[in-house]
Amino acid sequence: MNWVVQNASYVGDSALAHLQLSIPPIILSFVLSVPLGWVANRYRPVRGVLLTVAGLLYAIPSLPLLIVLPLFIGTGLRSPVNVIVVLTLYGMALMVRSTADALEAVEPDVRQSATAVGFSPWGRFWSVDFPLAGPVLLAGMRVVVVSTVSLVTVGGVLGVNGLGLLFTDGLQRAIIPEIVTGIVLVVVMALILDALLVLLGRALMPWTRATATPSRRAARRVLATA
Amino acid sequence: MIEFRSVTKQYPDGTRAVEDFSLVIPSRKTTVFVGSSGCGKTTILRMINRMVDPSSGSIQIDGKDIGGLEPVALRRSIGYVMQNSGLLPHRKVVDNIATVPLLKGVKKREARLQALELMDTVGLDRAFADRYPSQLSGGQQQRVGVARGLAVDPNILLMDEPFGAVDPLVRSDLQEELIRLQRDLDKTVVFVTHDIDEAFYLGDQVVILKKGGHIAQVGSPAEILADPADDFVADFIGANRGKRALHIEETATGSILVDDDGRPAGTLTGSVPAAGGRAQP
Amino acid sequence: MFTAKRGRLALVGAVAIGAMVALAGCSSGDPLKSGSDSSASGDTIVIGSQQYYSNEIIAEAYAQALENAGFKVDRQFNIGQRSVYLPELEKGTIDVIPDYSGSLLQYYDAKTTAKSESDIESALPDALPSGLKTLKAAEATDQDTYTVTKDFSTKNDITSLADLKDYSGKLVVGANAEFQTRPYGITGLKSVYGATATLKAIADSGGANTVAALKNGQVQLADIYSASPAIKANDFVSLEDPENMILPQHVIPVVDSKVDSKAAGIIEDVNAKLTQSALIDLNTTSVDDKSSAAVIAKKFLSDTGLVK
Amino acid sequence: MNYFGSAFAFILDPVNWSASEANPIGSRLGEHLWYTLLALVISAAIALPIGLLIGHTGRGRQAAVLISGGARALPTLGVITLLAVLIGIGLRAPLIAFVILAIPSILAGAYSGLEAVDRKTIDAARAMGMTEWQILRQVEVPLGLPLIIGGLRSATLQIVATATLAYYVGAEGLGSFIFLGLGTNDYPTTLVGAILVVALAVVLEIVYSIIQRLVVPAGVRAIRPQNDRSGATRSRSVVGSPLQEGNK
Repeated sequence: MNWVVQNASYVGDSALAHLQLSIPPIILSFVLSVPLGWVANRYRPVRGVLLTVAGLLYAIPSLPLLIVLPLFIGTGLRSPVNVIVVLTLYGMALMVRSTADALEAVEPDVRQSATAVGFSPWGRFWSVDFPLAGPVLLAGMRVVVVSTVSLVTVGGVLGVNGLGLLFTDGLQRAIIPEIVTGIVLVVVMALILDALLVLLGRALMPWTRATATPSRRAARRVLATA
Repeated sequence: MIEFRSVTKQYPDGTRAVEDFSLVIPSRKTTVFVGSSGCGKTTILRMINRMVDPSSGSIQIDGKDIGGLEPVALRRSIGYVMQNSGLLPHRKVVDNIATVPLLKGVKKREARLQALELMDTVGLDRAFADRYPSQLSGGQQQRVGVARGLAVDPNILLMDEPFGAVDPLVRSDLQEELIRLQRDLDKTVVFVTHDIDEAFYLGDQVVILKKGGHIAQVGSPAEILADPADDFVADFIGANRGKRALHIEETATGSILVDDDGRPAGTLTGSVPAAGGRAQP
Repeated sequence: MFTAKRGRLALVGAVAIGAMVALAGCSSGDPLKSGSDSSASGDTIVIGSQQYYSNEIIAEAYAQALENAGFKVDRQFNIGQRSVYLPELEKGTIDVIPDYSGSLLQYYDAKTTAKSESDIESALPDALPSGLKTLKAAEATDQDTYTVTKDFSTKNDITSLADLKDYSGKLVVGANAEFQTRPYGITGLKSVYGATATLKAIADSGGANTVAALKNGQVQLADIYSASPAIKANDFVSLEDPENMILPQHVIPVVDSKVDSKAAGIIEDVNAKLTQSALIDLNTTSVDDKSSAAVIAKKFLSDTGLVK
Repeated sequence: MNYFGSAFAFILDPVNWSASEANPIGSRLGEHLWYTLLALVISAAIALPIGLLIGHTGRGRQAAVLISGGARALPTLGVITLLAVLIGIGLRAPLIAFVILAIPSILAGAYSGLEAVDRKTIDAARAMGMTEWQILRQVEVPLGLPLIIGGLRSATLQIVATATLAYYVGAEGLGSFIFLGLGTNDYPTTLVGAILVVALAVVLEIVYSIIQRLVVPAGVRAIRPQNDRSGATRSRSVVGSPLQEGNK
């Protein structure tokens, strides 16, 4: 505890930097995954390809990806853009599959009746498919949030600001409170962002609390296979 | 003989599904519990094989209190058929039928052979033996369910709305089949349904239940039809209206039976009842 | 009902985009600065440091001394590798970083034949790319050592790297991963001293895990920097290097040539006070008291009278 | 990319696989696989029984959800670092970290796999006279296999990708190429590590799809689509997503 008090501003700066690196990839991976997930759900042959690519992307260890990616996008190794792009890719690897699953879990009856009452395909997607896929999308995003916040720490090995620095420095000087502080803050940050996401989900999808939809099952599957 | 003695089932939240229920179910007859949903009929049925244990009271089978029996052994000695068949989707038809004998340690060959015979018994083509349940129609699945219930040659066969989910045509096939089976096999059948027509068609003894497992009336279909115990029963069996309220009409070619709406429902055969008014008020 | 939902979705979108814009704005702000928008020009001096607590203390000392003299300083600490920060120096996004003479030379001239500190310092000006220069090196050196336990040293009568080739047992060196291929690492040990050793990679730069591994016998040799407090604290023996295989690593500031002479002078003043024992003291304080670089550097500057 | 060329050339050169090399590909690959399997077996031994118990009884789910939610958030690098400082270098520290990493997926796969089984099927099995153990073994596990294996599969993928960090604290594995390359500014060497990890992941993915095909009963595959759709009619489907409940 002593260590934390003495180094409060360092810890605070690292936590802030960590948060700033975590949020953009979370939002970007959602925004970019929805269209891709839609394509994957709509065009069956594409689905296999997209989901396989997404799966393999997730298999790339984060550290080498952080090192190699700058070769392609021309950023510096320590650049936040580099970290954000890498984490966005990981987020998409999870979210494209979740989105495809989410859209698939929308009941065909509902979709057909929406078409029957005169929705255009575009209108139907935004008014019916997308909101009804909400719970599964939310479940997917919750995994993305938690894993992103946790992955930002890997940047510490490269000297990217964030709570990961507490690990590398703590290891060199064998300061256990420093490492523990890093771990605790990462977990707390992840859980807070997760809780905020849940609250957001409740505010946006009030209907999900009252009814049981098949999407709940799919939502659970997202977690199991994530 | 199955005997319920003041059986009550109260759930932890305080709701009483069944209250002070007493009844004797005769052997080698079909007893049908009928009532609307939530009347406790399924709970009563499931107490017989200890899928549900009563909160108080006792149940005896042939004079033996089942509360002292091992539930698993008890269940293996009682056939059970449920709505949507409850078949194991990952096992072939023949293996589904042979499930309980295999659990009891019957050799696989023997159990399969027996299962094939049971398929004949319930009127299923043996060609279905190696199919998976999902590859069968609803009616076929239900036959498999019945065959499975009969697999250990139980004295008692419990049937929980077994034909509830099949279309009317198939249902009447299955009902006929059950009557034929019962004639051949002579089991004690306890049957649950919410369909009063089915109850009257299949039951030797019909038990009409009100909410909380209270017995509104017990008797043979004829007794109940002839003399509904109260307005609830009369209303439930539709004695006052529709197809059940038949009266005789004389036509030029002879007497026919006509229902409440004036549609011809059949003819009278055999002796005309002495007091024609019994079937209608 | 549908319009209500659509309204809500629009709101989410707006919030999301707003947040993204806000964050994008933030991320070009101070804590995350990639260096691309700050440069040597202007009055702010950008000081970098390696991802090594000792180096960070030195960088912090430079920073505080400069601040004391009225300079504005931007700290870009904890940069992992030479291959990351030297290019940034060349680009001008970092102005000053404390480096180590031998490794610095090897980075720019892998085939250098320089062995002594004076060789190195005379070779550096030619080796450095234009636009970079070094300031006067400190007395303190923080170089790689092959360090063994006292027990191992006396039992096997090993005090020098030259003694290793006669050792019959297995030799495992605990060191960072790159020790595998460094000229003074596993390959150098073989070619220069004829001793065969294998690497056990421990990525703490001679920190607590390496020390623990050496003490409990998981490794026989450990690459521990010569300014590490662990050597004295554990009564370790650093093996002598008669062939000068390991380059000296005196603390030497690398600076952008555009850094003005007043600032350079202040940095050299700090460096002048950086004796070997002073550096070991700084490192000891860091490991024992677990204080931050800022606290330790501040005390150093006031103790040495550099900042009053 | 030139770097990729040299990385592939390095991998394809048989010399670099031989044991006499300082950093032989074969040994590192073997170690990496060994760490992965070891961590997988240990985490499965812990998480599968618990997950199956939770799925079978329906009890303890909240706690499991909460704990695995927290475990998912644990930064593996931090856990490895902490454990290394506490218990020293070598395989133990990273192994524990990988087990912690793998448990949430396996746990969630196990209990949601069992929960996905139609309640009526289980009810029928019990009514027929199956013991609880028989229900678990003969009904719930075979029917829940797709999700149970799905959990193992994603756990494996995560371990394979993360096992590179073992090298950070004195174990071996493919991380050696990555850290060596990082330390010496040698992109091709780093790429060698990354490429081999991805290749290993691909091979394991293929193995998993073969396993899935072999062990998932034909009847289950035949019913999967409609199984999903009929979810709403099941009593236990009114349970929400696990994380959501955990945070209420």
